[in-house]
Amino acid sequence: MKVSRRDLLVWSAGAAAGLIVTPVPWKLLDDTSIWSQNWPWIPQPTRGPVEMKQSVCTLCPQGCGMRVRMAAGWPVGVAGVSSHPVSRGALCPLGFGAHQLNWHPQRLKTVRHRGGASAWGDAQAAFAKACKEGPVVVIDGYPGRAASSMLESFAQKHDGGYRVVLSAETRALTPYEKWSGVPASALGYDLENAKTIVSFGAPLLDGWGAPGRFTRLWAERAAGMNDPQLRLIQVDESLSRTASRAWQWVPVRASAESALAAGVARVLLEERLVAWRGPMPSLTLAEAAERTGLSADAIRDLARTIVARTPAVAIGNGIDPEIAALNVVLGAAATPGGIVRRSKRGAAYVPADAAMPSVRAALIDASVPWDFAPQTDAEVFRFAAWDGGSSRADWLLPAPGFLEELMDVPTAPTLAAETYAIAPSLTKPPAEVQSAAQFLGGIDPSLTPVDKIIHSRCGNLFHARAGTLIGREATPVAKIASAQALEEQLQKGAVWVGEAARPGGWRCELKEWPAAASGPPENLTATWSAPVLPPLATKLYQESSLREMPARRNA
Amino acid sequence: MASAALTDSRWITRGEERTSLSRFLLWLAPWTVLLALGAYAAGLCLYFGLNQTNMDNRFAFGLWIFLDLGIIALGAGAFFTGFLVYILKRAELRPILNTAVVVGFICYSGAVGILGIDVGQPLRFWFTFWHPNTHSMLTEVTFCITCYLLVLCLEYIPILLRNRQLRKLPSFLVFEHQLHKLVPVLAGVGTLLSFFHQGSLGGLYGVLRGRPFAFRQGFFIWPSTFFLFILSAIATGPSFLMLVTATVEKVTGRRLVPQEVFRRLGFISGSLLAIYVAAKSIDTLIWLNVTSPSVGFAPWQYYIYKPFGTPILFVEIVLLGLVPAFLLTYRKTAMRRGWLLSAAVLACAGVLLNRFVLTVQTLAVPTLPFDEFLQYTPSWQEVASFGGVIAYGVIIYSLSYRYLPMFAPSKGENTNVSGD
Amino acid sequence: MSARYGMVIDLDRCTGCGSCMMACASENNVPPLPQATARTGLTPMLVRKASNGMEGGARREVFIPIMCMHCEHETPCVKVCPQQAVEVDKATGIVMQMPQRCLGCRYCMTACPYHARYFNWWDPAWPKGMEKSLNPGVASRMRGVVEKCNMCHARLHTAKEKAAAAGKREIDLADYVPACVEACPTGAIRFGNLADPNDAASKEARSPEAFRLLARIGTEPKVYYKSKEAWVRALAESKSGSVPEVKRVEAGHAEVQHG
Amino acid sequence: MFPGIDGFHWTAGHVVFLSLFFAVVMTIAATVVSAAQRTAHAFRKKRAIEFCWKSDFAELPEAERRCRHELAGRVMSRTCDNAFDCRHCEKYSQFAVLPARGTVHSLGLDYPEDRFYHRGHTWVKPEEGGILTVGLDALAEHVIGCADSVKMPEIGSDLEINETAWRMKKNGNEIRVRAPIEGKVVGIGGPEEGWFLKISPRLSASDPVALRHLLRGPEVYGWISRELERLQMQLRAPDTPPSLADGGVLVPGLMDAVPEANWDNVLAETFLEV
Repeated sequence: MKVSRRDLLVWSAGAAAGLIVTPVPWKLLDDTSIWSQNWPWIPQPTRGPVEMKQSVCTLCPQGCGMRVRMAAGWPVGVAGVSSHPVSRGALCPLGFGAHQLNWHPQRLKTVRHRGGASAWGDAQAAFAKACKEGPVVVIDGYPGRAASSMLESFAQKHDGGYRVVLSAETRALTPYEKWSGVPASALGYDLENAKTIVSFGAPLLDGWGAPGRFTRLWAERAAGMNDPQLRLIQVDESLSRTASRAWQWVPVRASAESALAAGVARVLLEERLVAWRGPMPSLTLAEAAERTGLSADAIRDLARTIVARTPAVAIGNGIDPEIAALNVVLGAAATPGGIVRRSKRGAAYVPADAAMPSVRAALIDASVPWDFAPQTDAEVFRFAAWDGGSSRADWLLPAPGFLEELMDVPTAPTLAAETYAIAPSLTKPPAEVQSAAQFLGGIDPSLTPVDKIIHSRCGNLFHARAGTLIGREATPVAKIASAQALEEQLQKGAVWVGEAARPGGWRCELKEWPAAASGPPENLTATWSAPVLPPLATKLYQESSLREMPARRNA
Repeated sequence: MASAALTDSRWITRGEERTSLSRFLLWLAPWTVLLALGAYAAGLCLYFGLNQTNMDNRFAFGLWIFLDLGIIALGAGAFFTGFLVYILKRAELRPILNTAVVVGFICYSGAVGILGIDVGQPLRFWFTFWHPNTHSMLTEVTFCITCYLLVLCLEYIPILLRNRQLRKLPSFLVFEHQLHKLVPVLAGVGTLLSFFHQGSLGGLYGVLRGRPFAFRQGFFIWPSTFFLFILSAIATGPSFLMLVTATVEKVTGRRLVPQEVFRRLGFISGSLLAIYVAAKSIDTLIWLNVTSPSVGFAPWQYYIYKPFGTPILFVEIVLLGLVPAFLLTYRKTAMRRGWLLSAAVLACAGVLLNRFVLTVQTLAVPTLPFDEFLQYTPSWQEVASFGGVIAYGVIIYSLSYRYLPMFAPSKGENTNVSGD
Repeated sequence: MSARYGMVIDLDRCTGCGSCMMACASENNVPPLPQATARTGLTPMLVRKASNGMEGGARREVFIPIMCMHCEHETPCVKVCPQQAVEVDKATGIVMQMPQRCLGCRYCMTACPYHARYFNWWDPAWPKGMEKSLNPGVASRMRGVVEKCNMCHARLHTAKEKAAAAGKREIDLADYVPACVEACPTGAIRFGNLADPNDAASKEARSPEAFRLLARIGTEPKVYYKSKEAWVRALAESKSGSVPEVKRVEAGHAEVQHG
Repeated sequence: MFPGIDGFHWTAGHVVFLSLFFAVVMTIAATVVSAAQRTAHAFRKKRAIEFCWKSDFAELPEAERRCRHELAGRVMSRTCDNAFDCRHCEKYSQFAVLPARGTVHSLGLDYPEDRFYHRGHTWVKPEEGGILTVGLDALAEHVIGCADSVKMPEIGSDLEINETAWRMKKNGNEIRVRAPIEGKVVGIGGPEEGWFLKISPRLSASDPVALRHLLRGPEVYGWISRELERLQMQLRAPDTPPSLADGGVLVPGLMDAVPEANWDNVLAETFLEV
């Protein structure tokens, strides 16, 4: 049939009229709301296949198990691993934002020499030159890794020194080295079996050790109970996070912890509340009371409360011989529920904070806390993934960031048993980035690279046939088919745990009561050692009154 | 000579004495500057978003909401006068009618303008009409205010078309004539709308169950504030009209309306205010002794924070309520212009304070036991846009006064035009 | 039978570490804006601090995680929203905020007694490249709209898909765990279906130690708190109720300590 | 609000609320529409001019709205309530029979008895063949003198009573001369013989009421003397006291003679403008 223009007009008009009564136009109008939501300048997440990877957090030496959500090849979220023997599903608050660290505006991406831009070539040349000219010191903040052994062997080859910046938890154990000859790195706290824990200012619930370990323990055995199986007594000058949750808070004057420890020890010895016999603290009860600002009775009560339920252990914050001595008095050294020797091995490290005269150059690994400054006038090569600001290093060398390099994770400080895990590299680092180990490998090709070392370590674990491998389920190493299988399991996020420490693997000889700690105890806020905070953490510091923004972190 | 110089005398209603154009422009200049500043500030808020203001998550409403509630309350004179003249046939109030319409128009358009900036997504203003939630007082307010602004425009048109030049166009004049005959209908609709949204504005806070400081029980779906707002608005509206007219008389140095009209307005305002004060006092007592304790809030805790101590209650109810009510109704004082006007000032201040307390103090007073009392100081952008609205009002009114027969006897009284 | 998801937060276990806040922010793609402050920031989960008002040795403090309480009855925000941008999901009891329908009038924020609603004062922005680290399950909001805790609705969605794939009608609660619950290192937050009498959370919610903030306002919040300490439970009431109470409790508490 | 939109559900509240809302909107719309319709209707029925005139008339000052019978001295005081339309004024006859008391004295202006006068200062003169001539009266002539420009209507165009018959310009003032009677324009007089219109009236001039609304005889004197009085009041120098309206002779071309006066007002009142 023939269609006139008039027909067309009529039809289209009719169609238009009909359209009105259908939901279509209204629905479209409604959708404008969704369009007005998605302006081009509003960033939207990148879609992509989502997969779960298991790994270990390598931002500090505590080695918490970490489940990483990956989308389109990028980490988009982290969570704890409930099956992890140490962290037991927990992470520190900062860890939850770690996946965004690699995008931090202060990420180091280029070599910098005295503030100016430079190149790896120059850095390598400069360091090689330094090695020829004189002794070089290599400083490590995370001993025991495959990378660490690379650093160490390089230092030995080039008759330089290998120094270590120990975590505050480990430092608290150093006094026992003198009395027992066992290196602090081989000691740990058997918190799981303790019944009373006296913390002298140690932030047990606020970043002490692996976050999951003690908090979970406390939550199960102490939280909110009037008469808990685990009594947490917090000695603190102010109502700290830990003090406010503790079973009992003992408010003392600032830096009077060791005085209180001595006072308590004196009461224990005088009233024969403990079996141990030995030197008596020189400090009298009256003096202790005067120094701590507590009444003598309060100190007596405290002493009695501590021994009311044993095993009891005292935990100090940083190096404090008198608190260590108190543990000896309490018999907490070398007994279950106290301080135990977790491994036969364990090196005594040379601490890095001692002065380093007549050193040509110092190479600082990225694991060393940002604000650590070596006591030397040597040429400093500082590796770091982020620029924490105000660095006095001559060379700033960009290191791989979070989850960007293959690492192995040795036993964390304070643990009562040995552990071993592997953190595979999940995302590829930006170009222009090198770890200290790779750097040294570049200078001295004869060094065994990290992956080889890890491989051989897995081999050793397998052949030792000791301990259990804890992945989704626990399997004794003895039952594992091959070193290959073991390594694969570890690569997938499983953790090897050694045998529990046998009671009395070591002895402490306390000849005379130690001198009081020199200077105030170091204040350990968090185990976080990266130069910057995750942007979200910074945000929460700003947007809530929950925590004070740490002064030293200019994130 | 006069014809040579720049003059707008042809636009001024014949027989009305108006100051020279240059002086008029001089008068407008500062206001125009203020208006421009306000427009700039508003622009900033629209472009960069509400981070330009000092409002925040806890003080989610600020100066602007106070402004809205305030001027809408004062603008109530418009619908109420219309109601009195057209529905209750109180012809003696006619001289004030045009002013009432213009003032109402200014207040409402100003309020709507500010609301436009105050929302985070102005582009979505139509959502409210699209997905209306009929349980929300704000929906009611939005609907009513938009309609009523429409009504006010329609009431404003006849006045506008009676301008000396515009009326020369026959079609305008006839349309004006026809529309004017229908104004009573509009007045009726306007009254209905206004009663509702004045009330809903009160309900806005009265329904806030989560803010025991503002929460009130009430009748059916309406909390008591719903009715109190209507009362206070119609009580102070006439007072505000009186003030506006008196101010214009002062500025122009001419008598525009007979003193009798003032006294009449004063009396209406005063007697309504008296009723309001009574109702308000009863409501306050019920709130302090029943409503608030029932949700676990002891009344005293609202008033432990300076500067919002109990004196504010006294000032609101007695000083700015009872006192003006008396002054406006008592013959001896009502006869004296000075007393009358100062009473009107008190009455208007009273309604403003009431709106302030309900908007600002409600947000400042803590609800959670570990909340702290909040401070908030508006940013210059907020203050500037506030000033802009004031300037807008002054300018619109000045123009209307100069070019429109605001106080000239309107037709209909002195002759009956036989319609078609 | 429709579920009523809710939480019971054991305040005795909360150490105020802030993991829940971090996990929440990262799960919901909350932008880290340098210009945001304590009063303009976006913290759908916010840990706050309360004390018993004492000083010195008698002082006690407690950390209180505050998020949307998902009020069940006369939900203040739902009632006031002029355009149905908030509604209580009938099937889950979750109070859902729809940013794409929000006008940004902020009336709901004034209506919420818990201050659990937040306004996007700025356009969301991340350091260069960081958008790659955003959670693909959650869209980022735009400037000028209100948002709040949706109980990690994206996770509920995933759980539903999983159930549907397995041909089940009800989801397995183990698959639906909000970020804050998952993150808490002391397991202080217990999440569950309050409508199910056998659910652990609903059991705890009915324990004598459980309480709800501002319960007397009558909005039936679905977030419960619990504590063994009476002065903490007294926080359920507004100041007026609790101030004298705390004094009394404090005396009792003192002996609890040394006993 | 409409089907297919997620998250929206109808409730009783919606029904009540929305119907109320739309009722209101409809009322408002209806008001506007009906006002517009009535306007259109008025134009169609050719009553627009009448409306305009009536509303203008309503705005005129009291003094300009005096009844012709007062001007003639038949009644003491009366305000016209019929917009000068004596043809439909039921009061007209009952007053017209009364004797006029107005004193007839020389005005110094020429107002011939054979013409009828409109308040807009025009005269109407019946010619043979029922044609009417319309021109400006003496006072208007004197005031304006020689106009700068004149715009006469087209021949054949229809004029309504009180509609603007023609426009004149003088010293920048526009003058609208109102038509004294309705009808068709059949002829136009140019400047040389004085501006005038020839009109064939709608109702024939022989009809008794055809010209009843125009002034004649004593009314004219009463009216003009008042007009002169007003003129003098308006033109006097601010300081001098008002001289008596003794019919002081008007100088021709008053507008040129007294340029400083507020001619805008004077002309408006003279030609019944608002």
